[in-house]
Amino acid sequence: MNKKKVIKNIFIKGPITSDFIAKSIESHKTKKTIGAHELFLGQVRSDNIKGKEVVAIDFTAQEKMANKICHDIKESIFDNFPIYCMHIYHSLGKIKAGDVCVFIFVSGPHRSDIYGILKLVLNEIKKKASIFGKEIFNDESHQWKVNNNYD
Amino acid sequence: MNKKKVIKNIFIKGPITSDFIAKSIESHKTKKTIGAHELFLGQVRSDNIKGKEVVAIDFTAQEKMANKICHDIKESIFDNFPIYCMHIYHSLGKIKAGDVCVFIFVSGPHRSDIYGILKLVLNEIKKKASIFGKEIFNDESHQWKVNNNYD
Amino acid sequence: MDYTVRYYGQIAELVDSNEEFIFSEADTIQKFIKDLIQIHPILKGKTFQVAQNNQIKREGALIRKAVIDLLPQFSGG
Amino acid sequence: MDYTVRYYGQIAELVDSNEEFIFSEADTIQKFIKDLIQIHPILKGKTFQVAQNNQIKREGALIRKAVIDLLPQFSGG
Repeated sequence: MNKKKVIKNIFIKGPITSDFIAKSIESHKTKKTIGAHELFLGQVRSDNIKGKEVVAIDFTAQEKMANKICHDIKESIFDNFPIYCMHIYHSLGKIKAGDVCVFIFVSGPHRSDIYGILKLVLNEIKKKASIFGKEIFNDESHQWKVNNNYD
Repeated sequence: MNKKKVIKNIFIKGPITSDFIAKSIESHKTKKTIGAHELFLGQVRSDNIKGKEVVAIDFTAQEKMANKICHDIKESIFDNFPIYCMHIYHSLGKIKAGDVCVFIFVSGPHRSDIYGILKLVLNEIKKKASIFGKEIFNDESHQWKVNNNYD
Repeated sequence: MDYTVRYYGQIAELVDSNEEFIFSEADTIQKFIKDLIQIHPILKGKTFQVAQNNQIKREGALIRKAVIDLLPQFSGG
Repeated sequence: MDYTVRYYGQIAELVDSNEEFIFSEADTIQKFIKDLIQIHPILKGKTFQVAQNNQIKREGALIRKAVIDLLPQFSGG
């Protein structure tokens, strides 16, 4: 499950559909040593900023660098936790409010093996992955997304 | 989203399908103040116990009590965390290794609002919900599941 | 009094039944458990909890006409 | 030297381009940034990082013929 040599492409053009997530869950049914999964889903939130409403986030990236960083993040998790699988996906392009733009999936033998990992991985992605979000408002103006420690 | 007066039925006959999980995710797309979801999935693990392999867990329950306890657990989470939605599902009947038997789903405005909640809720369910698991081996013998703090 | 007694999990397996009607003069949980173990000696020393009206009851009076649930250790999740 | 320079996010918006070919005698990151700001004064005081061969470089020699990426603050997730 852990093919350390291959750098996977985390990027998906457009939103991450519930169908995609379902297929990802389904593909783990054959791995019968897994007892626990945790999934994080980041959904584009329709924030209200100075009376204007966020209707979408347009994501771009330096894809190669971001893929390498996510690969390194995964490696470091595999080195430090007894997990079986980890997957990271991130959207590119204009993702509407209500749609999912980030999907992190971790699986291990017991629940205690996977707690806290989603938080760790997402923090690392937000800090280190060369991805850029442009928040688009309902009046077609925009602002550049700024990451913080809680959002 | 938080209908405190209604005690929901957490039980699903048979495994929790990835299709069911997908529909549950999909139903949150209209809730545009949500920014972060976390999902816990418990999968029946094919443990090897003294040379015998677990092929399924057969779940039974005192359903009314378990539903009430899960309702109380949810209430206490809503009282203590700024989340928007929480759903708990548990299988009844014979669930094969590789199939999902527990599904906990929590959603909130920011990622920092929902961290740690899955762990808390699952611990409470394992301790307090009147659900009983019978581990069935490949030779058709069985043993009664015993919960611990990590599994 | 005739009590409807429901058994769950390993307890149901031990007494080989999910539900029984048990006549008992007992008016407290403790006395009822004594009677029950006389009927089902296999339950002696076993761990279980008693519930009535969907509430766990550790001691005190039995509620007349309410079903009695016998619950072994929980092992959901 | 002709350098291929790629711009991302807000930086691309500021210079109104995703990719440019820039002639510069600079042989270090610092010197190159100086040249760049002369060409695009709007970048003065802006926060960005420079990468070559998909590696962030804070200082030191420029790699000849390698594309230069100009990356504003990350805001994925």
